[in-house]
Amino acid sequence: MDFKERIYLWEIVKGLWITLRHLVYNLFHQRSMPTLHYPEEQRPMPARYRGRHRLTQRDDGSLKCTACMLCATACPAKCIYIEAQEGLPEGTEKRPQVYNIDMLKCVYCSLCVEACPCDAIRMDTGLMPPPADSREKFIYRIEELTKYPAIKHPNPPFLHRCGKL
Amino acid sequence: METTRRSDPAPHQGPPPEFSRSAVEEINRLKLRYPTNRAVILPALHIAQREFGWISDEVMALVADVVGVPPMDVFRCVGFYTMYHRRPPGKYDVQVCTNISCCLGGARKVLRKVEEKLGIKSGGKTTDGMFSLQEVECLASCGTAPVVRVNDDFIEDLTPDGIEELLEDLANGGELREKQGIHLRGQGAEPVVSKDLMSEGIRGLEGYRKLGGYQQAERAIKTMQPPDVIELVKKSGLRGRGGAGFPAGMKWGFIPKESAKPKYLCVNADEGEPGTFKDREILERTPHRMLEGIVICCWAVGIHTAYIYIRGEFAKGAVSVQKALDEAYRANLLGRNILGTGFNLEVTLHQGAGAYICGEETGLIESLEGKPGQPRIKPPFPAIVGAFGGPTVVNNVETLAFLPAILEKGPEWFVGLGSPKNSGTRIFCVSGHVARPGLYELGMGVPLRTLIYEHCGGMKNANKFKACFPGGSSSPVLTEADLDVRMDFDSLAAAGSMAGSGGVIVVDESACMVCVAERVAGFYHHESCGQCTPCREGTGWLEKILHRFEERTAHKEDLELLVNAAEGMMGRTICVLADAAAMPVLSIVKKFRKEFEEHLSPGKCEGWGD
Amino acid sequence: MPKLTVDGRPVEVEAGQTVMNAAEKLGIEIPRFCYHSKLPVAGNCRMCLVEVEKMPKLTTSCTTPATEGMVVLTKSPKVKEGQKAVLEYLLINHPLDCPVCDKAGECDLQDQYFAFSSTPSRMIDQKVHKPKRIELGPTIKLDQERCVLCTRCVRFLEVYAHDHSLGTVNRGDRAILTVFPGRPLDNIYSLNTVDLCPVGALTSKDFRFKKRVWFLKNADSVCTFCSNQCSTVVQHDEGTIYRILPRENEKVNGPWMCDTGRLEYRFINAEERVKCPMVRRDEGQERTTWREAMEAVGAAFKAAGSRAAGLASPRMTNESLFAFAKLFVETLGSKLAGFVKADAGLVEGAPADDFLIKADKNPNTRGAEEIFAAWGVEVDGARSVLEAAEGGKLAALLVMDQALLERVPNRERWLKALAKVKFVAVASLAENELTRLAHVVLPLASWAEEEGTYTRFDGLVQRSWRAVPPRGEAKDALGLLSQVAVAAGKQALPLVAEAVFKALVAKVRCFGSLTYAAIGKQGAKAGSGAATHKVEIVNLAKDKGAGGAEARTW
Amino acid sequence: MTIEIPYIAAVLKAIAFPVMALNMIPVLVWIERRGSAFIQNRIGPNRANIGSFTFLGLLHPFADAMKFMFKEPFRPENAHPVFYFLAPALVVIPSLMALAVIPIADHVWVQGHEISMSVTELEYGIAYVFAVASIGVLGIAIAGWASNNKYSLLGGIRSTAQMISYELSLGLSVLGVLLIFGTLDLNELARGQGALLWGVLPKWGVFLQPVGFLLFVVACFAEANRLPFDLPEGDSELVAGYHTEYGGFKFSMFFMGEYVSMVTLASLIATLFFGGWQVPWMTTTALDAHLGELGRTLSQIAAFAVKIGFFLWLFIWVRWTLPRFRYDQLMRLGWKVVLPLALVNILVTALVLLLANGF
Repeated sequence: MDFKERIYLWEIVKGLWITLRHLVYNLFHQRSMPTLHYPEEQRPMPARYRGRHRLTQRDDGSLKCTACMLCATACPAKCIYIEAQEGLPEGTEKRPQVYNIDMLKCVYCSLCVEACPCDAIRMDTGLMPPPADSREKFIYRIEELTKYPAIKHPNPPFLHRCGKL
Repeated sequence: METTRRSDPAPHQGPPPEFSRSAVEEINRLKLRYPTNRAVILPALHIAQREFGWISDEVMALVADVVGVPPMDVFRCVGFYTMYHRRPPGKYDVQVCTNISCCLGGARKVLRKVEEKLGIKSGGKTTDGMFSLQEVECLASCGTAPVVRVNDDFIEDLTPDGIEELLEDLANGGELREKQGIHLRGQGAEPVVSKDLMSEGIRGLEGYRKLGGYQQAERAIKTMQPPDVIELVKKSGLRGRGGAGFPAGMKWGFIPKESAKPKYLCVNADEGEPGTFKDREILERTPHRMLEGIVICCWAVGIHTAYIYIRGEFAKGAVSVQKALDEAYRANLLGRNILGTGFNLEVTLHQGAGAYICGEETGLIESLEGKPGQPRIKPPFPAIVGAFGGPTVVNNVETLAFLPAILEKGPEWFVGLGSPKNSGTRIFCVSGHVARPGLYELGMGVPLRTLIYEHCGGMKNANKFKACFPGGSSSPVLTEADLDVRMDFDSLAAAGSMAGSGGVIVVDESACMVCVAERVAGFYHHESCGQCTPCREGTGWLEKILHRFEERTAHKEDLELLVNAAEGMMGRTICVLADAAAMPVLSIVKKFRKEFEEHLSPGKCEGWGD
Repeated sequence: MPKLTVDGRPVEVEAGQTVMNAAEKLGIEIPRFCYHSKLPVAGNCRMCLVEVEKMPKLTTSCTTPATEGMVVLTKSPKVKEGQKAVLEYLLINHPLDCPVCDKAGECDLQDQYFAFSSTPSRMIDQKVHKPKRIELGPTIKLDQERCVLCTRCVRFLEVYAHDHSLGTVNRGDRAILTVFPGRPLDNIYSLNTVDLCPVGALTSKDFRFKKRVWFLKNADSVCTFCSNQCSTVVQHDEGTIYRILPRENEKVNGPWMCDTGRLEYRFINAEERVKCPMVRRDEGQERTTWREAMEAVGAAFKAAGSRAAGLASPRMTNESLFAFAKLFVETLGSKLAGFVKADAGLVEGAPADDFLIKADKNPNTRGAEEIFAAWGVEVDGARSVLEAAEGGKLAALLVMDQALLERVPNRERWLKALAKVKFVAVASLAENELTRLAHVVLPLASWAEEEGTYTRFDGLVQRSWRAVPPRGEAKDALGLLSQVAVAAGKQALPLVAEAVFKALVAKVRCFGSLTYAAIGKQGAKAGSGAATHKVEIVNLAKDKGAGGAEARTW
Repeated sequence: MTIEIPYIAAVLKAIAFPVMALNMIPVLVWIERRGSAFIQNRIGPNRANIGSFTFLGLLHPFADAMKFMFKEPFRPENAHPVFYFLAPALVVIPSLMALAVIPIADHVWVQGHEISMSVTELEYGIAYVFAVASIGVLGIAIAGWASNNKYSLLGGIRSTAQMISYELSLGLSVLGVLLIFGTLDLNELARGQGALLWGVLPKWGVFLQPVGFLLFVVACFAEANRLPFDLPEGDSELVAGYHTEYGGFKFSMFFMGEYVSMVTLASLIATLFFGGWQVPWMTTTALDAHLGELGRTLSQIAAFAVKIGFFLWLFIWVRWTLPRFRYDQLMRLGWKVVLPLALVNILVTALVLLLANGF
């Protein structure tokens, strides 16, 4: 640092000048500021945005999930809890009885989606979990996980090979 | 491709089944003929099927109860052997052989005709219950192909018109009559076995006696010591005619002289190799020659119990052999104190129930013991631990039938008939595209060209020769370049093939080798016992890949895959069935690669020339 | 004693041993499906192929006898190629439904595929489909598609359980494993077939879909269902036990175990267990705190003085029994203590057999006898307690294990006598008649929730580790007994099992100089040299050769 | 009239001045938030509304105030029962008290009474400001200690050390000005800066004492605990420093204290170095002549407002420009730079004065 820099003052003035420039510029260009007036204005979700989980269903409305627990195994936050049961005679051998995701624990890494061999879980609702006033309400059960449809994209996100076991 | 499982039965209807008195008595009599109850399962099931028409779950339980074995043992046999009906067959059970020789002879056309006529597919049954249709594997009537078996009767030398007539006749209440073609077509200068086949009236004991029958057996027991007999047979160089060509005398020599457990002789009359139909002829027309061979063998090895394991399909052969046995027993040629010599020999006829693998010696032993015919691990070899735990000799029918003549005329004479180290004559079963298919008893060293062009009258319709299985469908194929090979064990082995059971299947240029390979693979897929992994899974895979070639939906990589899949099976299983499945396919792919490559592009396959 | 070399390393094996045995002796791993050291050899999976010098083809090491001078290669390129081929064939028709297959994670086929093949499938044709989800019997479900037809299960049932209900039917790739129609597999040893199954074909209905195996943690334990004391592994996760598997112990159970023992964990997980102390008030039992309960117990025992008595259970560990005897003889100064022996005739379920199950359903009868004798408690101490109770001479009684009286012949007499006792405290797992007449019920930890040792009927001392924490407020026996001592105004008893065991060894002669380290996982006997129970190895020749005899004896 | 005008005026001033100062807080908060937002290319608070009017986000500070007032008052379990509550008051009261001597215009005459435009006019005014302002640090230290929280305690300790370091410089740096004008009375100081220097420049302290001015501004920042000197709070290191455990109204008192001291310090800077209420180049007499007394007073108030407005803005501006010092840097600056410079500055000033005015 040379002397000019060591006494700071000039540097401080330079700094002040920069911030002032921003201030003044923005004062007169408020419209071009990048801020969005959420929730009135919303940015379109990117195709691979990781929102709330969704359990996909077959055409007949049954869950694609076979309760293989690979998602629960892959989950780094241990937020997925599954209890399996015998499948229906016409369906897969195994199906979930309980499928809970604790949204408070979830880190939205989407490893569960990657681990799923059946394309049974996706994070394509584009939704964030809404606030709730108890921990209990952040545990999403099958009903919540099947409630929301996927957001539509012009180009669908990558699709897994759907396991026909 | 067969997808139905034999274990899936039709539901049982009506009151619980009960055996008739005579059936129970018969079963109880049978129990005395075997050291274990379990061995009675197969015969008992035959009796049950005769009584009830088919084998329901309840019948299985009944059989288990009467025989005195766990029901599972019965179930395993019913599941394993194809001849036990798991659902009621029609009044006429039409079994169309679609193995190679028959297919070469136009069996597909026949099958299509039957399907069209009856309006059912293989495995089906007409609504009126008159006919049921099955596609079956080789019925040992290759020289008279195509063949259809209706119930127990063979209708040979069929044509599509012929089958149509037959079915109409049967449908109109006509009587079922067996129609056999001509089997024996020719013989060399000194026929040994086939001379009987030519002479009428030989079937009975009297006829056989007239030709000097049983004199050699009597001479052996009365004048020769067992080791001398073995020595003589060794000297004659008689090699097993079943397939492997193992010297018979040497095999006998392996049997321990003293054994805590009884020793057994198992006669391998389970002739199942596609292209082979010689034993059937011997069994039906000269059973006494085989019986004499049995007596000689048992004397030589010191055996007192022999079983003739006859193929289930050979109903007529079984009748003929049983008749011969009864005659022999009556004449004290068998049983206790034979001809007053103090030598005891009990011979029992044991019917198989439709499993190619029971032609393998340990598979045969397992089957004889009342188990599924799944080959055993060797060692121990049957000569040490065989049937019912005792030392066991397993010999082919034809091999045994040579014995009386060898004893009569001496080993040197026998050696002179063949080529070096391959002494004697053998019965070649020629089928496929030759002018005169049939049985030919010729010296072992006869060249293939001579066999086809001189004895068999050349190729059918004077077509061009394309390929030939020299020893049944499990032998690698020979091409035109190999036509001069001698048909003995060693020469064929040197030519990269094998003499096998003597079933020579000739293929002319009209046939598609891909289809031939597919058919061969299909047969082994059907017959794999399901024990060893590579064979159980590999045979089916081979068929599926070849099927795709036939359908022209195969990919370029499939050729390599096919070779790979076949090579992977070889030498990695308990018995050689996997090798038998892989070898012909490999040889066909190797020698007719171009045809496979042609099948990669879309087009129409000539298939079986029809 | 043939000498041979395997992978260049010399080894000497006993005559009659196979190449597989020789390789195992050297610690060389050879993959296998059908081979099992305790079963007759079948040699059908063809996975254990090895190359033997001077043999043209690869040969299965499980069937090839080791002979003098043999040179065996287990990792040559030829062998590797063979293993790869066999695995490829195995997987041709094997459904790839690992995600829903319960075996995934402990599946031999999975493991060996990754270890010896790891090549993608070339099979593009339709697989052979077979029935799935078949109820094979009350304990087992079968998936015929997954079955690799190794016949381990069939062989086990035939050889050990003398049960011919399983078998392979049909041939070729249509072959299936099945039972005779309408005759389910119902055998007390049936679940061993699930352990034996190298794939997910046979699955235990009890464990099916309960947990993926990779979540499970293991705790070595001892089965307390009967006095055979099979060595077990308790598999648990998050405080809940999911299954019990046999742990290989040549001296005790080999690798086998009975179904009853396997399902014995259920009562530990049960919701109906006594989870907190209870006190009898006017209208029956009421929940209370440990403090209050112990105050009541303390007051009663203080007042009782030498009229206090105790009943121990031969289901308790050696350590607990020792502490129990110490509590009464030394701390409380009462000689009225004993343990209640079970009467075999009254036990429900399987009677004794010649394989594993023993008549005495209490695991530690011998230990109890030895320890009580060392403390000078009379052999028939329980009878004295009973008589004293009948005479109204007892002021306070501590009963360990509520199930104590369920297996005695004179049960009614006991209950009547106990009703006369002024104060009865019952340490209990569950509620029953005995706890209902108790003044105080104390929640007791189960065998899986405490540490300790058990003495087998033949004198083998086995160690059991704690698998899960006690349910609710339950305490292990050592802790509970110590609390009683403290409540009665005496010195606390030691709480650590190992410390108690040291004291036990010092006091009880017949434990010799055993230590926890010496007992280890396989157990140890105080005196050496005594013959141990051995599971026989049945070889192929014996089985197949004796085909006839086998059918007749059925 | 029975009540004397001066008394009425004193009461009015005593009410008006703190009210004015406190009312500046929401405005300052709004300016700070919106200003920082614009500096950072954001829009800033704009959601609070009455009907559909958001008043450019001005309602947010009021909403905040409401929120602070209605939040649940609580005390951490082990906090000191008395000092915990005392601390916020100790912060906010002295900062309000310091305002008492700041004049916002020259004296006015009401019915013959001369009334100063500060709450009170003290001859030792500047000394009073320093005396009172330094009590504020006690509040911070007590808050840090009484919260029974390690972060709070650290914040309190930091604050104490910082105050010791910079209060000295603060006092020393103004000595030059005081020497020049020879008075401690802030009104006198302002009045003294009405003259012209060399007939061109207003005789403001900043021109006479540029070094003193710089040092004083630096010390002021330190005194106000504002960035780059907000080590007692140090959000990223100490959670929120001394007020970690405070919420609701108590927290808002710390908040108010900070802003009021900003006002005080800005006023001091203006008064000491920028002529206070002086309108440049226009003396009170001249303004009186042109605008009348009311006009003069209003224009002086306006001039003062502009000046302190600028310095308040400077406080905010700097905060969103500079990063926080590291603690050792803070100490080095205080003891090794500011203090020696201030001493040198006094020496030089005194020498110059001595030379200029003769001995």
